[in-house]
Amino acid sequence: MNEIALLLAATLNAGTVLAIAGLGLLINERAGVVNLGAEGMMLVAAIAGFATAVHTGSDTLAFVAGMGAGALMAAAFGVLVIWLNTNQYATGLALSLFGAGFSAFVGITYTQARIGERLQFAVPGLADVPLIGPALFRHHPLVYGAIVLAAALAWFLYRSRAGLVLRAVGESPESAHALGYPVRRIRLLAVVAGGALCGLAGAYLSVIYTPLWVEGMVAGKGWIALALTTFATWRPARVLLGAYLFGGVTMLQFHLQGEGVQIPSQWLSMLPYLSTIVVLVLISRNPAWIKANMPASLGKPFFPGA
Amino acid sequence: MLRLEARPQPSKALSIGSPLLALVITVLIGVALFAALGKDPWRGLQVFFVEPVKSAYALSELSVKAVPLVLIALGLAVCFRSNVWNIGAEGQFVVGALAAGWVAMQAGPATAWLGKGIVLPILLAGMAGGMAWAAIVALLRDRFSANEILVSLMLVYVADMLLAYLVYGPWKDPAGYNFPQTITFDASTKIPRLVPGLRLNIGLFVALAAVGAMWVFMFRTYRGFALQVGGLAPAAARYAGFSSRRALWTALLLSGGLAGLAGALEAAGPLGQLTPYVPAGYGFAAIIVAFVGRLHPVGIVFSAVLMSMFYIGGELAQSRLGLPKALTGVFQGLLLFTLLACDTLIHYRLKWGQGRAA
Amino acid sequence: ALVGCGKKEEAAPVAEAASAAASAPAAKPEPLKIAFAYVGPVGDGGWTFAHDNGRKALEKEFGDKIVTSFVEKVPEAADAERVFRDMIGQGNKLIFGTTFGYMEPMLKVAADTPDVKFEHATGYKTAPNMRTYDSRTYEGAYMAGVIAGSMTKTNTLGVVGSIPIPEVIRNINSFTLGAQSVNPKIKTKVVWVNEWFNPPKETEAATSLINGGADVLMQNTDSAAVLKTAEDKGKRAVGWDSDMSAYGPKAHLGSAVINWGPYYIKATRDALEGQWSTGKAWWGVKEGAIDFVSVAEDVPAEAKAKLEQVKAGLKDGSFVIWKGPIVDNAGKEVLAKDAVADDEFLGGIKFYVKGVDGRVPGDGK
Amino acid sequence: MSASPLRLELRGITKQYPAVRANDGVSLRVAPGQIHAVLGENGAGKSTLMKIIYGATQPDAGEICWNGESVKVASPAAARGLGISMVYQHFSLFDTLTAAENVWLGLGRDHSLAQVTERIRAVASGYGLEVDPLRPVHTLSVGERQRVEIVRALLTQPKLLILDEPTSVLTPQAVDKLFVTLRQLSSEGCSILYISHKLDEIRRLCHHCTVLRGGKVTGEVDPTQETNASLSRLMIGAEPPALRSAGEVAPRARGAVALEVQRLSLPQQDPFGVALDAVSIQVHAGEIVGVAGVSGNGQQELMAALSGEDRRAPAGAVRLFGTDIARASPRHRRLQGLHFVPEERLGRGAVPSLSLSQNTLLTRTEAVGRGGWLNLAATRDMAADLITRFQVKAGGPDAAARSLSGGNLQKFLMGREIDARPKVLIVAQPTWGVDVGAAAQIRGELLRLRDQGCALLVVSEELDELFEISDRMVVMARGRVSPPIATPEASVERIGEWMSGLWPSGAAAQKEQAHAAA
Ligand SMILES: Nc1ncnc2c1ncn2[C@@H]1O[C@H](COP(=O)(O)OP(=O)(O)OP(=O)(O)O)[C@@H](O)[C@H]1O
Ligand SMILES: Nc1ncnc2c1ncn2[C@@H]1O[C@H](COP(=O)(O)OP(=O)(O)OP(=O)(O)O)[C@@H](O)[C@H]1O
Ligand SMILES: [Mg+2]
Ligand SMILES: [Mg+2]
Repeated sequence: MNEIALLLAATLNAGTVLAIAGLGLLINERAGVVNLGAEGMMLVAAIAGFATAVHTGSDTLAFVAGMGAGALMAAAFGVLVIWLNTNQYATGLALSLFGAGFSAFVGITYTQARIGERLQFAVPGLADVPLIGPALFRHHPLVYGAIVLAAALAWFLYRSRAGLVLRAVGESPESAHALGYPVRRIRLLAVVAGGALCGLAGAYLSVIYTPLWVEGMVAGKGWIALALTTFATWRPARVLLGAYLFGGVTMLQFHLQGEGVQIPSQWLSMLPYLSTIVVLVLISRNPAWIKANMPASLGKPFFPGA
Repeated sequence: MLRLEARPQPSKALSIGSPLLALVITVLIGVALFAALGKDPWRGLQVFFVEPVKSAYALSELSVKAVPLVLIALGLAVCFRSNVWNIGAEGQFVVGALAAGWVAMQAGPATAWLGKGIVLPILLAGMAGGMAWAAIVALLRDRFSANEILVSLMLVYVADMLLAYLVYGPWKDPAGYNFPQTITFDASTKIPRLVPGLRLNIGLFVALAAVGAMWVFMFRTYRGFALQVGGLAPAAARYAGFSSRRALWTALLLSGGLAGLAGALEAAGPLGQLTPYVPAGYGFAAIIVAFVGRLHPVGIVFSAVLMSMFYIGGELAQSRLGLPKALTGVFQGLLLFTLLACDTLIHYRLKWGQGRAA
Repeated sequence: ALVGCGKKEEAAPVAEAASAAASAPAAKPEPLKIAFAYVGPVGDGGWTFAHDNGRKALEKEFGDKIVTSFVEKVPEAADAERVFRDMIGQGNKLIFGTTFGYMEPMLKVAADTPDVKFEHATGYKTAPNMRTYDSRTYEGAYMAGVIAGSMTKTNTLGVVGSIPIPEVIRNINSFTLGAQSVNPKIKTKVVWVNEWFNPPKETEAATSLINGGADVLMQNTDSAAVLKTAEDKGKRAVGWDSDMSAYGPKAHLGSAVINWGPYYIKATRDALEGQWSTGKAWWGVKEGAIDFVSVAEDVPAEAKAKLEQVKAGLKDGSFVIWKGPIVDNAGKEVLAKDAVADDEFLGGIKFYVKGVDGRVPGDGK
Repeated sequence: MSASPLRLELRGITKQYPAVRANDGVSLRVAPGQIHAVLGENGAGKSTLMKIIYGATQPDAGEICWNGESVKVASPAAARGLGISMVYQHFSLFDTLTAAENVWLGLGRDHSLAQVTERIRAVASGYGLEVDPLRPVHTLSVGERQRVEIVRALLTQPKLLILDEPTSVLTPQAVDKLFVTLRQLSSEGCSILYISHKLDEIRRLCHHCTVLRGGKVTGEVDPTQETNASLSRLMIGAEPPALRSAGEVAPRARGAVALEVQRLSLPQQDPFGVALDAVSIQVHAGEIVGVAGVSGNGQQELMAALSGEDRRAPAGAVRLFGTDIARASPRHRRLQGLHFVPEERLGRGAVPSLSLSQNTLLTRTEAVGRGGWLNLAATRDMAADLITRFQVKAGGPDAAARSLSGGNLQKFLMGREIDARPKVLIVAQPTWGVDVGAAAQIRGELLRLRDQGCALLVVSEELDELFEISDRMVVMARGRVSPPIATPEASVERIGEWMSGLWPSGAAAQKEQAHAAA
């Protein structure tokens, strides 16, 4: 029983990185832009956050630095894709490759660095409730932050006018342009916001989750976050759900190993990736449904005035 | 303010010039970086652009790196031209190596009559392995419209684990002290080398033949034409009756087969056995190679050589200049980035001043 | 042109070497050029870091009689061969390859360059000009087990395993044996991450072990992530390969460290003095290659005493870890009473001893 | 003109695009409450001028005066602030959003969605523009969508309403209804800029007319005092070339049934599409059957099913000379003589970035040798031949398809299919966006093809065009197809009525047809 509570706790923790990044990418994609550079942005943000934490000792500053790094990279991507009309996929890939190389390069001096003691968090009053306490109420604030973020994003998209504009831009940039909305600026803003959130996720990974800097430490989480947006048919709550699901599968493989389950560990290590594929297939098998939910201009360039 | 103005016609000169421009910009950034790190930029350039080509040995090493890149990038170029985003060539490479390795492990006295001929089934097995892995992507996309970017990428991780499982488990060399490796393949399976003492092997000719074949396929056959129409204008392909499913399968099987072939050449060539370290990142680097080469077979040869120079230069820069290895990745990413930016100039020209002329 | 670029002390060994060579008086004999190929980054804080400490010890010992350089993150694949050949091209006469995966490429290069000496770590194949060396890391694991066994409250230990090769399995077993020597009720849980170096994954694996009830952890991976996790979760852990106390001051129980310096010094001396010959070297506590250091203060004196006893026994050869009776976790006796395992036996361990949960990956059907 | 200051005055507006000067010193004066037509053929620069007024495009030179004051309209939002509203030629709606959300997006920030919903209802009843604010736009018919656009424009309480070709998507009856609304607005003092190249409409509705040709003003007239011929002269510099219309030709014997569609029903393929409902059509050799109807009523879906782009049709539902082709690929159908020219030229009929000679390969395989080998010289010859035969203005066979103007590309594509000697030719919107001269040439080619015995099915939104060339006509509405009617028996009123789906039931129609045949 207690083990299940702990597995749940670990799942929440492991899912948080995916959730934050996935929600960020959701904002991008709602505006019609696919950024395959998530992995690269998260890596650069991870080192930026970690380095800041090393030098300042402040987690908050580290998060800010991570978000800044993510936003900066996203902005570079955005300018290329939105203003210079480069291919979104190719540019995103370039961002990923560059991010991997660049983070490794600047991170060299930090592979040995340590950051201060991590604080233990507990929600007063609730943290000591048996089972539920350790499972749900002893997490870093950002774990709850991810949930709040999802709720806020849902409110923003479906209840606020700005959210409506964002959805409209992703739906039909031509129409939005015709109505006088600055489509490219809105898209850039969305891309930068998405980059900032990916950056936050990267910084969380290196500053709180691991907490160490290691080259290539994002290890595919950026790609899974990208898969999450499709999985969630571009809805915030489902991104959250998906993130915890994948977090759970990741933890489950170790849990099963620890329990001595007789499956070669390599097969278990495939689990998160295989389940991503399975879920993608299940979600995509009804193209009409995807189409009804997908921002109609997703991945398509927009030329104003054409 | 700098602004863009659409050209009435895409510039032919710049479509060739933009990769060069991108290279120049990357080199300039590199020079600045060397200077900032306190290294002699001139020496840095030498390490990246002269040392990798200065001797027969160096050229042979360059070809060892470039051959797999060319093969994989050729396949990816077909994919990208037909708007199929296969970014999992790394996985197809690994599975190709696995299949080729399996055949190579069967070699021994029983297959002695084949002599060097055994190399052929090894290469074919590699292609088949890569194709099979790519076929999963095609199948899931075709039957369930699952996004091929994500599926192909996830399958890279799965292929790595499959390789690990095999070399730690069933395929482990029984005499290998439980170390994760297969037996070293029989000498007869070795890809024939071209010059004694150099690692340069017939893979070079295979790659050049593939370049020629791919050029003909892309620009001189109806099938190749149909494939590219699907990438340029899907609606036009539908109108013409070029089936998008056929394009999807053709592109993925072709690129999977070529990646698998590269894997086979690597496994039976420089490696000579399977270990967990078969995946060397060729599949991902080839994406850059394909783009920098303009998705054109001949361009790919040049960009693969360039990319190999970056690799080898990165190694040399470590031992010669004490520069970190990660620099290679920075340069590769930068090159692709600047290339994409420069490509804009093909369709637009830069203009100074506000949008409004007098 | 290279003068003045040695800011990063470790990063530019060759540059220093070049200028040193240029300014050396002609009378002096040419210094011996020695190159190291590392599998990880020198800053991994673990395996490669320990090797690089060995290299530094070498420089200190021989001064200007030698010149060392290294290339880090050399892939264990086709690229390694080129790196070795380039090292030879640069005039290196003694080359250390510090990971198992370099065995085959090194053999190939060694066959072509008989005048260069090769030292390969953790492998099993040799050639006239290539010998193999390793350290008895399992001795460190055993000592770690002694401390872990006396500190656990749940009687459950956890190990984050990297890659299930004999060395790592041997370490898990030795760790368990060590713990059982002070606490027979010990059980060990193992989680494999299938990588040498992936801190997030190591973190997740460690978390899962802690969730499964383990309260003292060991890792046979190359980073400090497991210790970090234990620190975060209020559990205990031991450092591995190098002294990791700084990564988790509260969790740290002590570090099993490898000291490559003595072997590197011996190998270099052999080469300098023309004494070098092929063979296999496997150094442990006795030769000063293995130690257990920085024992935490709250470890009971009793356990500390036991540790010292083991260490002394290993040093003078009076104590042997792998001595029968030893039973595997399926109940089969693998080492009869009083039988002492030879190196051949140790090199081929494919079983878990009694007390370790689960089954060795890739073992049997 | 009245003594009150002009609502809008343009002076010397000039706009240069890289290839063309879209507006060249245009001046225009609109009085309050005036319905002012801007007339001009395709590409005359009408839309560009309107976008300049609405702030969506900035002029290179010239001045805009609003209520007597010189202003700079920097953006559509600024235009709305002044009291200018616009309904674009191509709708600017968001399919997945509701009507109310669409309207909200077009208004300032200072309203809540609930308020907007209220006001939509109010405006709708006030002007007879019924719209359900809560329905997602993709569930609305085209006419309803236009109402959403107009309501959106009206909610800003404009002093000037710009309508860019509003009637091209409406049935004649709906046009009448729209005119009622517009006259009501005009009487309330709202000025209207009405863009069209339909002469009759302008003469019926407008108080004043500015004619554009090649970006320049070629005349300012009172349309009620003009004839179609005189307006046309201003517009194109000549009277429209006369075509021998269907009626003039001596009745010819129809050939055998060439293309037959039998009760073809297809569910919609994507959420925003239209389902086909028991569509039946017969086309005989040597006749042109026109398909009238407001676009978005299933024409696209029907075309896709006939061309083979959509191959879900049940077996037997589509027959070519008696053979079932319901599941055959476009290539198969082409081999059997069925060719198709889609309405989208760039991206569907032709690949924009490929040369004309490469584009011939889309539907022509004469240059494909054994084993799929391409004979590039042969494709170039074919393209060169088409260019001369069909008087395509292009930079030669190697010119990229996107470098051609719409009309010239259309001529090339028509030529490509005609040159294949089709037995059945299906054409969608043959003269969409094509200037009058080219349109006449294309229609002439269609008639010639008919006379040679080809069966033609022509889909067009231009009723005039259909009346001009069809032998028989059918009307499409909501995915259904009306019974055929011989063109001489059809009238604009009748077809217009049918366009809203109100045609006599099957049995009655058959009787009528029997009568007609008798
Ligand atoms: N995407 C494509 N890639 C390569 N060749 C194609 C492609 N589409 C069509 N072709 C060429 O066209 C020929 C037939 O294509 P396709 O399968 O579309 O037509 P079909 O056989 O008539 O249709 P179907 O068999 O589906 O009824 C092929 O043999 C091939 O040469
Ligand atoms: N954004 C643009 N870039 C380049 N050329 C343009 C652009 N917009 C319009 N043009 C060109 O300017 C000319 C006038 O176009 P405009 O759309 O104003 O014509 P129009 O009179 O509205 O025609 P239609 O009746 O077809 O709507 C055309 O030749 C057109 O190709
Ligand atoms: Mg077919
Ligand atoms: Mg217009």
